[in-house]
Amino acid sequence: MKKIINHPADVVDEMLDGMVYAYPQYVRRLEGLNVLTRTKAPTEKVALVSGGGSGHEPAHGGYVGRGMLDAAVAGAVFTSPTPDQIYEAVKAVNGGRGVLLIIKNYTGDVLNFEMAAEMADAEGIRVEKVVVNDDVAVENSTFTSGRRGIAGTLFVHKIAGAKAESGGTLDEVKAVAEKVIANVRSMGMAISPCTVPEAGKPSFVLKENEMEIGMGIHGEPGIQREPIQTADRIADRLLEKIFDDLRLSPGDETAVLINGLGATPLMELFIMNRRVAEVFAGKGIKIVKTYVGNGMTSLEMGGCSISVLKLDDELKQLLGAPAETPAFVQF
Amino acid sequence: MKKIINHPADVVDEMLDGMVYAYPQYVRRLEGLNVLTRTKAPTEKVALVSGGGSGHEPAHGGYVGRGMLDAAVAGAVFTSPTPDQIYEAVKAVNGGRGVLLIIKNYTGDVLNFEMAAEMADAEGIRVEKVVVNDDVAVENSTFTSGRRGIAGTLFVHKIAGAKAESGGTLDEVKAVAEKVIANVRSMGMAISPCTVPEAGKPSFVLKENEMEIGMGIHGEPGIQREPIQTADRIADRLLEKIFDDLRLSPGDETAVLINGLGATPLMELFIMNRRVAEVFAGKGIKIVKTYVGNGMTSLEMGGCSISVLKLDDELKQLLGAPAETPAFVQF
Amino acid sequence: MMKGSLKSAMEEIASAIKANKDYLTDLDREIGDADHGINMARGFDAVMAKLNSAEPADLSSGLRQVALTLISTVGGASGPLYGTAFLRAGKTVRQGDMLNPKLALSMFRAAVDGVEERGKAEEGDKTMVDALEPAYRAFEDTLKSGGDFPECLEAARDAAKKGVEYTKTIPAKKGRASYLGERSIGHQDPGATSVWIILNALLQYAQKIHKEQ
Amino acid sequence: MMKGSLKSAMEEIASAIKANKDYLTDLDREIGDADHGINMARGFDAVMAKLNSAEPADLSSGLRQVALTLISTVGGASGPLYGTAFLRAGKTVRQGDMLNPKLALSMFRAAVDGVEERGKAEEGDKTMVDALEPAYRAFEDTLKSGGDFPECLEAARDAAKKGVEYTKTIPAKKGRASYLGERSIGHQDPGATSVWIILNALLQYAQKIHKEQ
Ligand SMILES: Nc1ncnc2c1ncn2[C@@H]1O[C@H](COP(=O)(O)OP(=O)(O)O)[C@@H](O)[C@H]1O
Ligand SMILES: Nc1ncnc2c1ncn2[C@@H]1O[C@H](COP(=O)(O)OP(=O)(O)O)[C@@H](O)[C@H]1O
Ligand SMILES: [Mg+2]
Ligand SMILES: [Mg+2]
Ligand SMILES: [Mg+2]
Ligand SMILES: [Mg+2]
Repeated sequence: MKKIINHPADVVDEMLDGMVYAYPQYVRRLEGLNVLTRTKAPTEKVALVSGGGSGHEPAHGGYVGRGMLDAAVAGAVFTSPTPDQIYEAVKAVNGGRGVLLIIKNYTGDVLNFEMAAEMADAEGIRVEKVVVNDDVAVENSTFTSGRRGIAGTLFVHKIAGAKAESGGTLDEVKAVAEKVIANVRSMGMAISPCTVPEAGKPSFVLKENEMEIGMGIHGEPGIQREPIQTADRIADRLLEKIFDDLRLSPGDETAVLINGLGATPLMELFIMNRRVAEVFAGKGIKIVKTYVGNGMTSLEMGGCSISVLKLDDELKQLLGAPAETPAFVQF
Repeated sequence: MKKIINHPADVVDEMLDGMVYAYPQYVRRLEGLNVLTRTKAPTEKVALVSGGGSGHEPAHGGYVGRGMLDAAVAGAVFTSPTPDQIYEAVKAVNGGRGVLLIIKNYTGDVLNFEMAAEMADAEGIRVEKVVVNDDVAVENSTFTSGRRGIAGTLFVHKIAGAKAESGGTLDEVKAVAEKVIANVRSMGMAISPCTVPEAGKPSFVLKENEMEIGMGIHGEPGIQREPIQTADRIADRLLEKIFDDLRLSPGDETAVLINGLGATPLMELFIMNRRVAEVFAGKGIKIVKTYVGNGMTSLEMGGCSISVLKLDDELKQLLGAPAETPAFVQF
Repeated sequence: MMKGSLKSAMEEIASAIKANKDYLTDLDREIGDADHGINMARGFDAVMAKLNSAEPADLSSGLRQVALTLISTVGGASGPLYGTAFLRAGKTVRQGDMLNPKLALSMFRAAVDGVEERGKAEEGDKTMVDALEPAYRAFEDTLKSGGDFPECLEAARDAAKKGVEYTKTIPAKKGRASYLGERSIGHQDPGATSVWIILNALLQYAQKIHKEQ
Repeated sequence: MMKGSLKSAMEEIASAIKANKDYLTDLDREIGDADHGINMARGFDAVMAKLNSAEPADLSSGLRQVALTLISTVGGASGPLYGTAFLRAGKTVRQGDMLNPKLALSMFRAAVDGVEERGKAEEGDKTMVDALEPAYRAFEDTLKSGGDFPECLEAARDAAKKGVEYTKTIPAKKGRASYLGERSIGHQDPGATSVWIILNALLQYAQKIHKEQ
């Protein structure tokens, strides 16, 4: 394992300090905890708390700031944070109008956030939660854990964040978050693995000509391993699954995120985006806004995901609203 | 070679289309050329043109927009663009107040931009050029090609861009660009190589425990190969060389860029930044602004560079000025 | 186990988990995210640090401390699940209660119920429940037919092992491995495996105590 | 070479460059950025496409076309340098001039001067100049002592080869390899190597023409 780190056990702690040193104008760290909150805590607004395992940087600390999250809780690498940390985050940012927890659908995240919510509840803090499950690679079924939450989560942060910033109530913020979740679909793929620092070896091994389709963001295997194809065929492949699940008609408006998983050159993401834009144009579906970059990564995994969000007027307006965080600035 | 591309010969062309599809609000492509210019061409200002080989994304097209560049010219991967393309870019963005070429110090870039300048000159367009040479890894000497230009170039784009936006004359814009160049120093390192798509194999091979110190941004070998060390020692190592060359005193104000080379997790860049911030604090040198991210990459190379810019009041104000480009937004 | 202490029992578990850290992580690499051993080791290290800093007053408060420590250090799916198991087991014990096989049986039941309530998994979902449920039944049966503590634990451990083997034959329906669907068949569930390792450690411990008496 | 044409001469060069594309790129990987062969092949492919689309009126305008095509397709350091070389060589030829060894000598000098002016390198800097200068001197000497065209070119090529070998023994002072300092010693300069390949291709061509006459 080759990494630019000090000790594998210290990566999360040192990374959080490094983030605070870099962006003191946006984030500060709760003393002794793996929680970043806004430097200037807004009062009188619904607070948004998200988080998850580390290794997805800039998620989630990079999205703490005006117009997005109020706090982000960082677990060990690829391991959901613990309830006590989440609970401290909730307490720190609760301004009296309630707190929304934005959770990605993994058993670990759901259980830990749930326990934190119970703790907050016991203290009389009003907490609601939404669970993001945008990954169409995974079959949905009431008998299983359901679909995973991946990069589409960023649209939830952005839009629910804008709603909260504009003075929405907890119920309203939750409702718009649910609306995003109902309208966002993603799917990813990988061509090279990542290595959890404490594990010391790659989470999977691909042959020189193989790719993994339906890849998650924790180095979990995808749904299928197959020979690598051209960027255009990969984009078609991912979009096909997305379109199977998210019905879109000519004239519909969407936002698209081409997300790099950590080691994918931006060049390749743009080549993917070219195909995506052409496929959408061919179908007469409008892309109102495109984001390309490493928004939610998987350490140094090579690969990417496509997320598509179907917009209505409310979502469009909130997506376009200003935001100012370490990883996302828009005016 | 494993990449998310279509054909190796098409990567630059398709990437540029993908960028324009993603950011129509910021950039457009000159018909038939590998040149991106601002979508809304400002008139009545000095125009800034930069560029270089492709593979450094988001450089340079990602910095075209308000407050930074007016045009970026993309060569083949890691190969300086040709004079005809640069000349077309100059013609397209010249608004009558002259054009500044921002060149990184590589023989190829210097020669091709020089020829383009001669062509523009012959057409009566006033062109000036600055050559960025921030890489302290390379010994400077009048008998050699001098130091390379690497990630510190982004400070030149930002600050000269702000000066031009504020109405500065060509001489003033050139002067402030020269001031940045005189005050910025960088140094990089790599732990894993990159592969030029058309070459098909990695530009160098490192053993499992090796790193390359003084790495450039084209897969060129660095100045020394040695056993990999901790992030803290690496940061110390790079800073030492930078401080040897850029004399800083307690109380001095600086801006810092921790730049990822393409495959380095943001986590690792933040761990580097933690050490950098602590070293600066120890010396009593102020960091007014920190940037962390993949600002100037080398395809999927693993590694990073540190750039330090010594500020005065003028540089500080211009660095803080607003900018809005695909890869850099600041208000 | 009368002469035993919670601390020495937990020591036995902690060292077994440590010894199997890479094994559990490797299992999780196959069908999960390669962290189960790391998570468990971090948790039980913290438990030992906690118990070493101040020995708990009694079994009930000791188990509560173990539970809260696991909850606040393990993370992932296994943290809340094991945490809930120890929390519920602790709640079953009244202040001053001494451990005996009958009490252990109701603690065991409470723990398994806790895991199932939290995780909403049932047998056949390829989770730790596939080791816990058969282990509980074997413990119960052995106790009913007059077995002593070590015998009950031995039966429980062996049943857990069978449950672990069973997980190899089924697709996962809960937890991270469920995303793999049919591809998870043939792989052994890491959480079921850690249940078996813990029961084995408890058995080792009970046998030691038994001999000493 | 009287019966020859610029197009067929360039064809000989283009195919030699193509055949050595990987070789030149591999050399550049050692001390540069692994693109010299790719750059040169792209350039000479474009040159052939250009010359095939419309045969130039005469040698002078043909060389100008070759130069402009190289300048607009090669990029990097070698593009402007080879472009300037062909541009200057072309300027030496007056309209209607037929190629002869004496004219070739002054074209050669003009080309080398062009490279040196643009690149500001001199012999011993480990660049294409280290092949060009000795090659020019050998051409000149052979011509002075009465050699014919193929003989002049053969001497030039052999001298270029020696220059290529010499580049292995010195550190680079110009171009990308100069960043390596002493580490560049032991490696052969890619640009000097492509000079040698081009001269060899020209020799092959001249020998063919010579035989035909
Ligand atoms: N819903 C559930 N109910 C019971 N056990 C579960 C459930 N989900 C996961 N598990 C157990 O947790 C184990 C994984 O634990 P761990 O790797 O530490 O957490 P994570 O999956 O969050 O990385 C699985 O092997 C499985 O036995
Ligand atoms: N200043 C110079 N003068 C003459 N030749 C040079 C100079 N700089 C570089 N070269 C030649 O160019 C060659 C490299 O060409 P190429 O790889 O195509 O360009 P780049 O270095 O821009 O990638 C070197 O091997 C060297 O012979
Ligand atoms: Mg996990
Ligand atoms: Mg090059
Ligand atoms: Mg796991
Ligand atoms: Mg080169």
